[in-house]
Amino acid sequence: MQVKIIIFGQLTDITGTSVSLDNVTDTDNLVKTMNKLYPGLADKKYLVAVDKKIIAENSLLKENSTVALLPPFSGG
Amino acid sequence: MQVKIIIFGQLTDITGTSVSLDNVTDTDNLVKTMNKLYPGLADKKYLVAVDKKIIAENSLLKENSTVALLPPFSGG
Amino acid sequence: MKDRKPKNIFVQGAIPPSFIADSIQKHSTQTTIGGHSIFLGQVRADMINDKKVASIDYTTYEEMALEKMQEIREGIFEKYDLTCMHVYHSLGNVAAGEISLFVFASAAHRKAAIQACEETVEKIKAELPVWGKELFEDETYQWKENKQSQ
Amino acid sequence: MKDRKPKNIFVQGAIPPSFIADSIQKHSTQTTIGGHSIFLGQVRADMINDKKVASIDYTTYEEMALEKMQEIREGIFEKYDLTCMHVYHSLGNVAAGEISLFVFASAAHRKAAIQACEETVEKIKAELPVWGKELFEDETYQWKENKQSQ
Repeated sequence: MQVKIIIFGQLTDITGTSVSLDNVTDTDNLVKTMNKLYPGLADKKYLVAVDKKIIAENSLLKENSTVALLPPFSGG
Repeated sequence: MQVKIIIFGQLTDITGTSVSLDNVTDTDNLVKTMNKLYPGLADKKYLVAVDKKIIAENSLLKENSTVALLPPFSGG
Repeated sequence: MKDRKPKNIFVQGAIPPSFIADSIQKHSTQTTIGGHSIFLGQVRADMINDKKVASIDYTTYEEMALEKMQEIREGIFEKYDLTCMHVYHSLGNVAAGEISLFVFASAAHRKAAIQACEETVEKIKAELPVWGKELFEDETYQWKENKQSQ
Repeated sequence: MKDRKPKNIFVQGAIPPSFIADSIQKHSTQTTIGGHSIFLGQVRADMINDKKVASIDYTTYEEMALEKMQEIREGIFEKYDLTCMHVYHSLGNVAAGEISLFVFASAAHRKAAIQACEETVEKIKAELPVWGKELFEDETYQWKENKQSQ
């Protein structure tokens, strides 16, 4: 299963602005995989959104889900 | 002693915009005299200022004092 | 400080939006500012006993109003960490839909600007010797009354 | 209501004062309005470790931000008796001294306009997926962080 991950703010300094992963089934799994690929991510603070909704706990992913990694907002 | 009284807002419909009085020595006295001259004033709500300071109790007037009658403010 | 000549705040007629834009523009050189809070009072075409307010005619006791405004300003600057504050109030005729009050507070951080602006508006409404005469479309009138903090 | 397409709030680059004036002018036909409350966010030339912020580069997760803003708007309109509210946020580069956020709430009475504007600003800062990259004069940068309600 292919999942698209889009990345924002300061996290883009570590990962670039998007990453595609195969073989991730849920968000915990996704975060672990990302931390392995990009060790700099591990100690960063960010929220995870699946299809534009911020998730509070581990969530299953569907084919073509878009996952976003959102560091602390700083608009305004 | 001559005292100048300036009048504002809705009170001007009763008195015009200024009145000069002789023989008034304090503000209580002034208000009584004004109520006699302009009976419509008696039941109106207003503050009295002497030389631009709002007074809370009877105040002696000096030669050339300017007394202002200030109905409720409605700026803005 | 206390003895300086109070700033004039009064402008004849409505406050044009272009004047507000110019005021904002002038602050672009003040790069310690992070937030501006602006309040604009607009004349409402209220219906009162089936008659519509067409405009408000504003008058003031000018010398007293300017001293009072100076006192309000000083209180606000003591209480809040502001970069600057500007206040303009109309005198004379202002038509429904036009702006009669412009309060503009600027600070490094938004909270000070927002609170200072709000408190200044409340004080202007409660303490400034200004009177509005609501002129109806049929040329009759009634004197406006400010309600508490609505 | 819930399904309508969210309004776009994003503008490329700084928000010019003339745009703000035009927005104010457009409200002169809405004669039930008695008060407007406006908040403007301005980019500060902060000194950070002896380097001066020259501009901020804003990016967003646009689809999510527009949905979130729509949700914020709906909450504000349920809570306050507003006539209308407009929000604009910059994307891309905004120089120190320029405006990057414009929140404009209008109501018959001032309290609703003032409170709605303030609450909307707080929610935008806390909930809108927007990021600012502070660019220094020497072309290095750091990512901006919003402090709570300052």
